[in-house]
Amino acid sequence: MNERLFKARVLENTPASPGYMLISLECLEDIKRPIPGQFFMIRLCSGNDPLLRRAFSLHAWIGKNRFQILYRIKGIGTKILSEIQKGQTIDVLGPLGNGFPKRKAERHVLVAGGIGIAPLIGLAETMDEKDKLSFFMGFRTKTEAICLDRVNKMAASVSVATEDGSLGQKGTVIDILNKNLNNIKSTIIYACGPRNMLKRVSDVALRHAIDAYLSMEEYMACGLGSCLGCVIRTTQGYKRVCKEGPIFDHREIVW
Amino acid sequence: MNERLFKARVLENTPASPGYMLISLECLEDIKRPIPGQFFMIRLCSGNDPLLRRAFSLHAWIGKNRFQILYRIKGIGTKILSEIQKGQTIDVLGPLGNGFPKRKAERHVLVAGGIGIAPLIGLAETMDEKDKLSFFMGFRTKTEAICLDRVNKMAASVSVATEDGSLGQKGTVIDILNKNLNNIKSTIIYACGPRNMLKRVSDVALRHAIDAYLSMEEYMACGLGSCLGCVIRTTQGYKRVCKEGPIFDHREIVW
Amino acid sequence: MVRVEVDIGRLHLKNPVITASGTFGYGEEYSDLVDLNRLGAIVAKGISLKPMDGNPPPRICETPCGMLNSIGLQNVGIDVFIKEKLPFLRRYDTRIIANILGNTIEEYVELAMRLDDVVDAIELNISCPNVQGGGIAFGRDLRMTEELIFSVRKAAKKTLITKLSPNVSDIGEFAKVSEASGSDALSLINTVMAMSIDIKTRRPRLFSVMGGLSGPAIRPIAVRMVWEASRVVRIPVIGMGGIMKAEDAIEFLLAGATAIAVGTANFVNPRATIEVIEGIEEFMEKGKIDNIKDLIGGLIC
Amino acid sequence: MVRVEVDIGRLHLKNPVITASGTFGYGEEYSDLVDLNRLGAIVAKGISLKPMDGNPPPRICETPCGMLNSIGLQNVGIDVFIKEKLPFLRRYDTRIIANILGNTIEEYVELAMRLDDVVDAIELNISCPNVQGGGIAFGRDLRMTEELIFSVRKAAKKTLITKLSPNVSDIGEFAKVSEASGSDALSLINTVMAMSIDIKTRRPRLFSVMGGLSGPAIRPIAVRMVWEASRVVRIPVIGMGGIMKAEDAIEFLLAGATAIAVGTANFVNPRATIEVIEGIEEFMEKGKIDNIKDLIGGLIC
Ligand SMILES: Cc1cc2nc3c(=O)[nH]c(=O)nc-3n(C[C@H](O)[C@H](O)[C@H](O)COP(=O)(O)OP(=O)(O)OC[C@H]3O[C@@H](n4cnc5c(N)ncnc54)[C@H](O)[C@@H]3O)c2cc1C
Ligand SMILES: Cc1cc2nc3c(=O)[nH]c(=O)nc-3n(C[C@H](O)[C@H](O)[C@H](O)COP(=O)(O)OP(=O)(O)OC[C@H]3O[C@@H](n4cnc5c(N)ncnc54)[C@H](O)[C@@H]3O)c2cc1C
Ligand SMILES: Cc1cc2nc3c(=O)[nH]c(=O)nc-3n(C[C@H](O)[C@H](O)[C@H](O)COP(=O)(O)O)c2cc1C
Ligand SMILES: Cc1cc2nc3c(=O)[nH]c(=O)nc-3n(C[C@H](O)[C@H](O)[C@H](O)COP(=O)(O)O)c2cc1C
Ligand code: FES
Ligand code: FES
Repeated sequence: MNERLFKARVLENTPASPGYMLISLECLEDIKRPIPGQFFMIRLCSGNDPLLRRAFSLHAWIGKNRFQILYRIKGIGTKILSEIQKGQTIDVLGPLGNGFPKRKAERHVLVAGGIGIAPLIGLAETMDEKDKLSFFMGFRTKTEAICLDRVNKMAASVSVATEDGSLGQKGTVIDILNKNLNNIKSTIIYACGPRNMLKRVSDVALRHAIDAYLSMEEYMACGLGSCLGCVIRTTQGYKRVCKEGPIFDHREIVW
Repeated sequence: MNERLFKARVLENTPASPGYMLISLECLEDIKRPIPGQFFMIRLCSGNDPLLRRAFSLHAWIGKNRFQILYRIKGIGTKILSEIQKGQTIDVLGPLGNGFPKRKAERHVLVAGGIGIAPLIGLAETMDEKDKLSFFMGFRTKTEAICLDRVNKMAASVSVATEDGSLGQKGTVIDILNKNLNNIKSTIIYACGPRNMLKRVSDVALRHAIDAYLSMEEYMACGLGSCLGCVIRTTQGYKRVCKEGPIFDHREIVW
Repeated sequence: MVRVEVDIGRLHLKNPVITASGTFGYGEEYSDLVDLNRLGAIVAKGISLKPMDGNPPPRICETPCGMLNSIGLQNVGIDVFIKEKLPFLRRYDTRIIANILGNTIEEYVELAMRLDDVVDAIELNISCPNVQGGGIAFGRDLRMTEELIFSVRKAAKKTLITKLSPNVSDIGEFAKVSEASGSDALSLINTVMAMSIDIKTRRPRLFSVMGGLSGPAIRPIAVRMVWEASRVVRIPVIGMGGIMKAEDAIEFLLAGATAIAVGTANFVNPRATIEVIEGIEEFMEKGKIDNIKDLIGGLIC
Repeated sequence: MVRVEVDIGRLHLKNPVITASGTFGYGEEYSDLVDLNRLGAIVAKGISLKPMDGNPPPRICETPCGMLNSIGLQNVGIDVFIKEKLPFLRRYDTRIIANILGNTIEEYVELAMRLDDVVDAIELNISCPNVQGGGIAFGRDLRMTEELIFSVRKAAKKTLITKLSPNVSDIGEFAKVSEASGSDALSLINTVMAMSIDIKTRRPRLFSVMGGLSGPAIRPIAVRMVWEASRVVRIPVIGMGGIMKAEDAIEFLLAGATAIAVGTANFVNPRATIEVIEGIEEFMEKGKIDNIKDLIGGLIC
């Protein structure tokens, strides 16, 4: 455990696409470099409403004590976050959770649904063998498609699907995954996105008998393993997303 | 009743002295010009905490639909108000309450304790006979003394007291009032300040058998006369500060 | 157009949005800011036989996402209410509900009898935490609740609403007893007994030491109680407690409330009632819900 | 230096700041962020005889100035607690209080007997709103409360604390019965039963429909109950419910609490306990209050 409670200065907080924001933070004290897949809990007000911290994955580490979070404006908490100005300081707890495992493989397949792209960018950036990297991304529509440039620069192959067909293939990320996942010897999947998408990624992985690591989400209060609020069902009983997760071997999850 | 619920744009929100701020507002719709002594209820957040509006007297009317409030940073609500930036809009209800009566007299004596100066400036500015105006002001210390320039320009005579003697007489505003209130034929007092000060103003007025109008404060929820939260004891039973007040004839108050 | 009328006993409301007693004065306080014709009903400030002074100040204070009050039922008394307040309210196209409080069953009965012909419904306040005797003394005792409702029921023909206290172990029991004794509907919740202390002066923030907690802070408690109560009775429930916006109102409807009342929100946003009405209609239109009855009790669980 | 020690029965605490059960795990979860040696005591997550799975997710949700939880007492069971969790806690210079929950009196007694030698005090959780049977079933019934405490009292010698439920009509009655049956101290309040609905899905936000409300929203209710309870008993009261800062803790002390517990605040600010301790000391120094006993019950009214 190496989490810390620290203040971070906002270096930048700008729209990434309509409804999505990218915030760059500089920690005001030294923190351990987080592993991709780990997350931070951010406090949104010094008052009592909204009360709880919000969880955000590491998006990218951008040098000593500096990192980025990519987030979607969903409700009140992320709205407040989106209004925080450059130069202000915020209260952060982290890094938390286990992070993605470092594995060797012939092919690394990264599957992102919507804002699920956030931690996968950080993961891709720390991978040594970029030529073995395939990215599958699904969005609702073209305007929501984020991180395309970065992904294009990083990955050996990139496939995009949109629900309305305004960009890439029309359909879901699972559709394009199914179509393209032929050559699967020694393939590992890393996925982040809505629960339903993750379940279908798990189905794909099961069918091909390959490994898949999923970044799971559940409502959280503490992020530290103490409240037992964030559990999900696994083959070994309830596990805490904030402590035993958020990255789980897909075979563990009881859907 | 002519109160309205309206949005106002912040033209300026700057320190007047340490711990005191002056905010200038422009109403985004037409409001009735408020009478000095009337007040506004300002909402401080679009969320639920702090929940209730805060009451602030009209400080000065600065042209069509523009007015100022002078306030002391006291707790959480005024702290939030002090952080509102130029250009933002806030949610305002008012003008509320009765305001000071317009009376003729040989001498108008304005007595302010601390932030109590706020509504008295507006009152002085609307008075026709500035040469009949005497200002008595009390502060804790020199750095807190506000509005001196404006008062000096407006009033025929100005007396200042500070508790620590760092400016003017050492003592309270009541001390200097007592010393200087000799020539009292046809004098009217208008006072605003802490309850204890107002009581002593009332004692002075009783002793000299002159009229005094006091701006009273009580915790408020609605400002509209509906919650019955803001009552004070008067000779005719409880009266609502927000509706029958905030300005009361000192003889009415049961201390 | 979506259909938003609801029935509370024999009382027909054009929409389910009501003002909570004590938070909307006698209506006139809001008439410059709110078109009273648009409200489902107005519940007036609680009335007693004789005018009441109420408690000494301070009577209110703020708490996290809520407020305490100990008004102590200051009110003009039934005579002035009927002579001066009602005629004003009667000019509007909305239903008028009187909220009444007595010290004895006889007082409640007399109040109800005198109001029976002049208002559209009577709400029995047996849950006021801010008066000695009467009020909550009834609302925390099942047998007294029963006797009181039974007596008032015999004396008045208009729709009879019993306003329950949340300061009990089992709201369901009180709901059932109220129904069995002849109540046509339930209102819940009244404020939760609470207290706050100024640590500088070491004194209670309210003169009366304890007061009633209202506002968003209590909403989850209120939703729970509305759900618990509405499941055990067949009479309609009017839900309230921390409703600030249409979303909150819909939460109560789903939990089983047939109508809802807006209370503390009127202080924070005088136009809250109107925004709630408009917001409910908008939600129904977007969700293609034609009739509000499809929302009421619509919780899936 | 100000004196901040307090006694809870025969339990001596170096300061009055305790962690509330279920909000500080087994201590180890916070050991990187908080110097556990500085705490007055740690109350561990509620323990049962057998390990418990708890309720299905979602188990928590946010409400205005508060949160709901329906953890359902997921815990490692007494064996693992004693073998794995206690040894870690014992390395610190702080008092360890076990919070226990059973389905029957016999279970409570067995838990208490087994813990009697290894912890510093036992807190009887008779107020958990999140488990079927046991818990709140005891805490809402005076006779059962009495019997339970009496039985556990006979079985255990350590300081016995009874944790009361706020979901009752009259907290004073439960306080008195607890004292009379042999409880050395009271803890209050546990969470308030509440509920929240997602209007889009029409489902409860918690899998278990109802949950317990905690956080600043309930503070005024908790302060009231601490005041009511501490006035009718002579045993010390541990106050809790929405304490976020030292000022809040002092409010409880003035209301009559001898010690206080920090709960939900640990989630929001992991260092809350330490800030509360430091803040109380600072307040005392500024106010020239030498001994914390001068604050306890210091409400003027
Ligand atoms: C481990 C983890 C990592 C995450 N990383 C990211 C990220 O990198 N970028 C990003 O945009 N979002 C991320 N999320 C989701 C993010 O936490 C939620 O979108 C956010 O909490 C919503 O808060 P809100 O107040 O805007 O929404 P509201 O819906 O108003 O929130 C209400 C409550 O529900 C909780 N909540 C709502 N949605 C979620 C959710 N999906 N997961 C957990 N709690 C939720 C909130 O925390 C809050 O307590 C992550 C979630 C987890 C658990
Ligand atoms: C009619 C009227 C006119 C006022 N005019 C001015 C003015 O022109 N300038 C100015 O600086 N202040 C004025 N005040 C006082 C001002 O309302 C309070 O200072 C302010 O509400 C404090 O809010 P807070 O959140 O900063 O303080 P907190 O102490 O945190 O407030 C907590 C609660 O107490 C209430 N409260 C605290 N102090 C007062 C008070 N003195 N009167 C009423 N409620 C209070 C708050 O509204 C809030 O609900 C006026 C008050 C009234 C009643
Ligand atoms: C200032 C105030 C006065 C109230 N007066 C009464 C009253 O006279 N009669 C009554 O039955 N309820 C009264 N109530 C309770 C409200 O009608 C309502 O039940 C409660 O406040 C919960 O709703 P809310 O959270 O929306 O305010 C009063 C509440 C407040 C805040
Ligand atoms: C997530 C969570 C878990 C809890 N678990 C327990 C428990 O196991 N035993 C218990 O007696 N109380 C439990 N409680 C209640 C707290 O100990 C405390 O009484 C309550 O939350 C009020 O304090 P607070 O508002 O400071 O959180 C729990 C509370 C929360 C929020
Ligand atoms: S968020 Fe508290 S245990 Fe995971
Ligand atoms: S503030 Fe509500 S009546 Fe005056």
